[in-house]
Amino acid sequence: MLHLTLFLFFGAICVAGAVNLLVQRHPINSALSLVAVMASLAAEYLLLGAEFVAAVQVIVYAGAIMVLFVFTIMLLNAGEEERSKGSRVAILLGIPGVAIGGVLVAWTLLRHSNTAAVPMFALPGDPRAIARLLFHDFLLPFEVTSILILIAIMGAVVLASKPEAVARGPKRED
Amino acid sequence: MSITTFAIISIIKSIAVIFVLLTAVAYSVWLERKVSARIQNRWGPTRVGPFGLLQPLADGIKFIFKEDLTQPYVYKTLYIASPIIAVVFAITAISVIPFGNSITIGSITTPLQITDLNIGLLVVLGITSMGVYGVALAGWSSNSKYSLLGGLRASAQMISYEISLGLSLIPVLILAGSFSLRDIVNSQRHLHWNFFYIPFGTIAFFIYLISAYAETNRTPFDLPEAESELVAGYHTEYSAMKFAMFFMAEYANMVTVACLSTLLFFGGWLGPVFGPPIVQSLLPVLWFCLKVFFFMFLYVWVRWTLPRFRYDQLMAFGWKVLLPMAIANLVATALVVAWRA
Amino acid sequence: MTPNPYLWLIPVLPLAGATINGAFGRRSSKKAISAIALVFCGASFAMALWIASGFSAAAAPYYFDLAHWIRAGNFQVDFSFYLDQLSLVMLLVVTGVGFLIHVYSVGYMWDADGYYRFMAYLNLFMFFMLTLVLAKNYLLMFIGWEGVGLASYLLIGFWFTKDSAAAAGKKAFIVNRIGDFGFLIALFLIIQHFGSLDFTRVFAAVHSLPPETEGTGLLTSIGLLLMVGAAGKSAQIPLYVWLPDAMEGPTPVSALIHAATMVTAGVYMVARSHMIFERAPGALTVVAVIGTLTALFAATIGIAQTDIKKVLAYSTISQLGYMFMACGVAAFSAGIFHLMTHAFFKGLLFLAAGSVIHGVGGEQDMRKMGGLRKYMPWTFGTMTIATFAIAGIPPLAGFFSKDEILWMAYASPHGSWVFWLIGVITAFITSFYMFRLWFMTFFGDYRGAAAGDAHVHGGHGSGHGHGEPHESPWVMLGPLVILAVLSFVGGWVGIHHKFDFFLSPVFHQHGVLEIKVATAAEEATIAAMEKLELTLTAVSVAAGFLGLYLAWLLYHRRRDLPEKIAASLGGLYRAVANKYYVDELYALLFVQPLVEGSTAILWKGVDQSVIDATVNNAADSARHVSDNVRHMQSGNLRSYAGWVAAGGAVVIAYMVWMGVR
Amino acid sequence: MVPLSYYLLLSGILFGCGVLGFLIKRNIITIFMSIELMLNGVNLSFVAFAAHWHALSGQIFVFFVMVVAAAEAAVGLAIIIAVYRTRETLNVDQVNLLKL
Repeated sequence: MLHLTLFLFFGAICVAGAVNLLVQRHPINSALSLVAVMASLAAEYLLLGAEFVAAVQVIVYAGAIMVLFVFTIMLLNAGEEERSKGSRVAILLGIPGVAIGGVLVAWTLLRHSNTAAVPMFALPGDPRAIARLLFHDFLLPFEVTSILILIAIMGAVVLASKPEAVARGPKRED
Repeated sequence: MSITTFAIISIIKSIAVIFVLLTAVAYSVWLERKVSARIQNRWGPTRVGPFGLLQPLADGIKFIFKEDLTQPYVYKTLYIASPIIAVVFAITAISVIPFGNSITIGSITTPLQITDLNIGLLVVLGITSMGVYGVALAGWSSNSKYSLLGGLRASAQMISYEISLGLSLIPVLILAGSFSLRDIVNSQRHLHWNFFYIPFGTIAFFIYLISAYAETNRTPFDLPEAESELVAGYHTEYSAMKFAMFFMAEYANMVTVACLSTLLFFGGWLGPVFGPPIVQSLLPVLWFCLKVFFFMFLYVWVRWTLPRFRYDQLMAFGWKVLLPMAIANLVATALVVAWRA
Repeated sequence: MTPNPYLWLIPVLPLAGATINGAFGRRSSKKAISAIALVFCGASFAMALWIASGFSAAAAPYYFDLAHWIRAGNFQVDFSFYLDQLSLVMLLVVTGVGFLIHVYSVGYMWDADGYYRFMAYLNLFMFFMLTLVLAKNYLLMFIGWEGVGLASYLLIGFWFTKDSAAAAGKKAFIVNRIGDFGFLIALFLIIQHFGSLDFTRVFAAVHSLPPETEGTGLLTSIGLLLMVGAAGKSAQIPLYVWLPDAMEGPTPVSALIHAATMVTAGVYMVARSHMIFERAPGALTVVAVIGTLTALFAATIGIAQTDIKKVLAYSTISQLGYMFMACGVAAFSAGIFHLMTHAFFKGLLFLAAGSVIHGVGGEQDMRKMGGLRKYMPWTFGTMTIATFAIAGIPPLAGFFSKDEILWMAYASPHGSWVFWLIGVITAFITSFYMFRLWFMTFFGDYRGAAAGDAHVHGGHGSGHGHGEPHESPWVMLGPLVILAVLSFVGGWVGIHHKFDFFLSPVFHQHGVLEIKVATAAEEATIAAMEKLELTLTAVSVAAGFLGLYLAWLLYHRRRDLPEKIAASLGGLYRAVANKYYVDELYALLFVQPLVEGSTAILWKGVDQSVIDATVNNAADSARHVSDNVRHMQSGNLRSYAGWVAAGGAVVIAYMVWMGVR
Repeated sequence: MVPLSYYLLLSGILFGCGVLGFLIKRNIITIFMSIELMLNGVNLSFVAFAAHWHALSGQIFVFFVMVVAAAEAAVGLAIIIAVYRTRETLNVDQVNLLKL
């Protein structure tokens, strides 16, 4: 009962945040509602026992990635969203598509709603066990991912630096 | 132990800890004023109470009764929310910090810590990493150029230094083999403090200390509130209790950093223990407080000794010096530990 | 003895050399290039010697599986090597002669452009040739077979800026393709009927089949097709036309590839497949007839050639004919014996000819030589040994091997006096044209160009200001001397059929074929046979000396006679001098129809109006369709997202529907 | 005890909101945040399935998703900055040409 209550509470925050992200017109409000979604998702992870994932979710997603978003919004001083009419396809095809897909998925899930129940703290995500998996079984993906992120860092530096700075090279400083 | 006693004990512990923390925050302000005055060959606060000891109280009263100005051009919700965000996260971080071994009163034995999580360190990091929102949003929602610049600086600086801070902690985790702060302290028994694990622990400590100073926006990294260029940085537009909240958040963060330094590198509450049982359980708390006090003092000492960095120097130092050093130190520690094992 | 586990190094070492030189040679010094080429090739030779020293007949053959290659059901082909007496002989000949020619090349090619290329190609050739020789299955052998063809093509066309060299390379390649076509079909037949390409398995399967004494069957077809392949590689009628042209390549190449090793691959292949041929007498007869005819035919062309290398080229074809004659009468060990001695003296002849060409500044026309005996004594001495060896004068190497072939041609159950007679006539002609070459080159007076009028040959010899002919450097003479010694004594291993006995485990292990001499019970018969053998030997030696006398008479004593004889023979002489117009005939019969047919039907008909039209129409329609569809790509991100969302909905709907159903 | 399907439903709702945001939002940064929302939705189902099947590798996948998301955020925001610098707008409807 406690489990269900907590699940519903944080789930409600999640959904409210997600909907708020859509409704808000200023990007910074959207960003903050996304932070709320992420934080309550971390709580959901905790309910599932994945404490390490929850901590990383907070540190990486809420604490780093979203700060980056907020930072960019502040840097570009992004204002409220304009209501331009750019795409008929998105309205006529995309939204019905989402609606149909969502309804189908929800229908399928609810048809099987009582088959499997997950207890609270079902699978403790012990850091040791996770480390063993990550550095033994998934070592190659791990290393590949680290190369990916290295490339991403370099790409970000090249992309975001001013075009003249890239062309001029790092030598001159005038 | 029934759930009721557990709840009662937890509530008591929380209240006690928060009270102590807030008092510590208030008196670190006093400490700062006093020490800075001595460094500059002045007296500092002397009027209110003996040695000016009641000055924090007077300050608090003043803050409460000052006019709370909310400018018409601010983004109101966020403007109000951001100091609360800052102070809440700053205070929450204390909840997993252990400050003593355990205490036995009657038949009840309880650890001297609000809650012991086996990912305690990660929780602290996560909570402090959320604290940046308070600063950044304050800067943005004030809708003023000084505040915005301060907020931008703060978020960039905190993201940058968070990396080397995290990396500098990993050698400690390798040595202790646990995320739990209690385990980390227990692994440093018999003066095997991580700081004395030469050279890796020492290097890690200094990297941690420097990064932590930058994280808490303290001199020599107080660019976000550099008064000579940005008036007061991100809290330029704040006054009265809202301003006080930022103030409290800053000092609470300092306390957290001091606690972490003590726990991770200086053996936490470990120290000579003797006497009757009640003394035996309270002496560690004393050692812990002394060590934390030393770090608080160090904060002030550094603030009034070192000049401020320039912004490009700050970024270059973080990315080009600290980060490579932290990575190298981490790799070296891992190799040595693996080799010994 | 355990099999030597490093056998695989023998082919791989030259490959390493080729790789290093090919990759880095352009920027390396010539000394480094030479060192790498020689070290890797020499190491291979040393390995071969080492393995030979540890070789014991009792343990042969050895198998070495290096790696898996093709595994498809029951059919499997691996990178595996096979070492028995036959491949050991080939191994020693190839690495030994190959190494000597490498050494020689350092001197001969030193000034050539693309020296590193040459050395890399030579090493590459060694790799493929050794693969061919050591292969344990037909497919690996085929790899080596094609590889040596490739190396040969590259080296013939080494001076590729010269049209004739490039054309000669292409000719060699294309003619070889015809032969390879036969070889490949033979391999397909073998796979179809025996389900394997492994020598041991194929031969074990063949062993259980009865000999196809009358009519033709599977084995005869395979044998004939293999012979087509061998004829292409070993320059036999009708596919011999590429070898004379291949003389466009540098002389060390002619010596190594087109005299000593590669062209004998066909003989080796036939000998290796002796099990098939022994059960297909029809194919065997065809081999013998082709070999005999080629021997005579090429020898007669050799009489009228004036280019020193062309003479040697036709001589090579002729000698290869001898080897096939031996194989054709099922005297495989005699063929291999001649292969070995031929590698020595023909390699020597080519190298000596190269030394002569080097000495006179690139001239190849014998009419412009003469009297070189004085200028280049070492070359003269070694050339003399080689000439006497090929002419079959005892006790040099050629005598033993040729005599054995002739005797086998007569005495073998598959033999006949016709083969013997043609063999002797060929021996006489061989002796005649070789001594003609000898007299024209080394005796009389020097008829070459005067000082300063150096005719620079191909790419070689920039900076060779030529006056007097001169002796070659020692790096070239050394191999000559060693080969001369081998040409002298190399035949002695054949005394009392020792070589036969050495190879007998390979060729007679199934005990099907026995030479009359070996089986005959009656002493009297043996004695009679020996007397007959001595008589026949005397006849062939006499033929050799007769050739010597005639050459001496015509080209030393009475210089005017050849002109007169040529004039009196008229048309016949012109036919011989023009190689019986075979090239022209081939051009008329095959090349021209092919070119015209390709132009009219394949190019204009098929390519332009069918293939091109199809492709163009496809492209056109694609463009028309794209023209209409491209409006979907508006550049608006949200539109794309809309399409993706709709597509996702369709996929979900499909999956749900499948699940419900 | 919460049924697995509730978790999946929540994950699906978050994902759907992400897709919807991608379709209706005009600001590039918000669209980017919608992507993050989708990733989070997927992460939740990973963790839920990990708990359901008692397989820790499900949680490992979340880490990989996070790392990829971090890399994506770094590059994506850099691209957004570059776009803003050249076009001075963040409206996707006005960013429909590859070349200016």
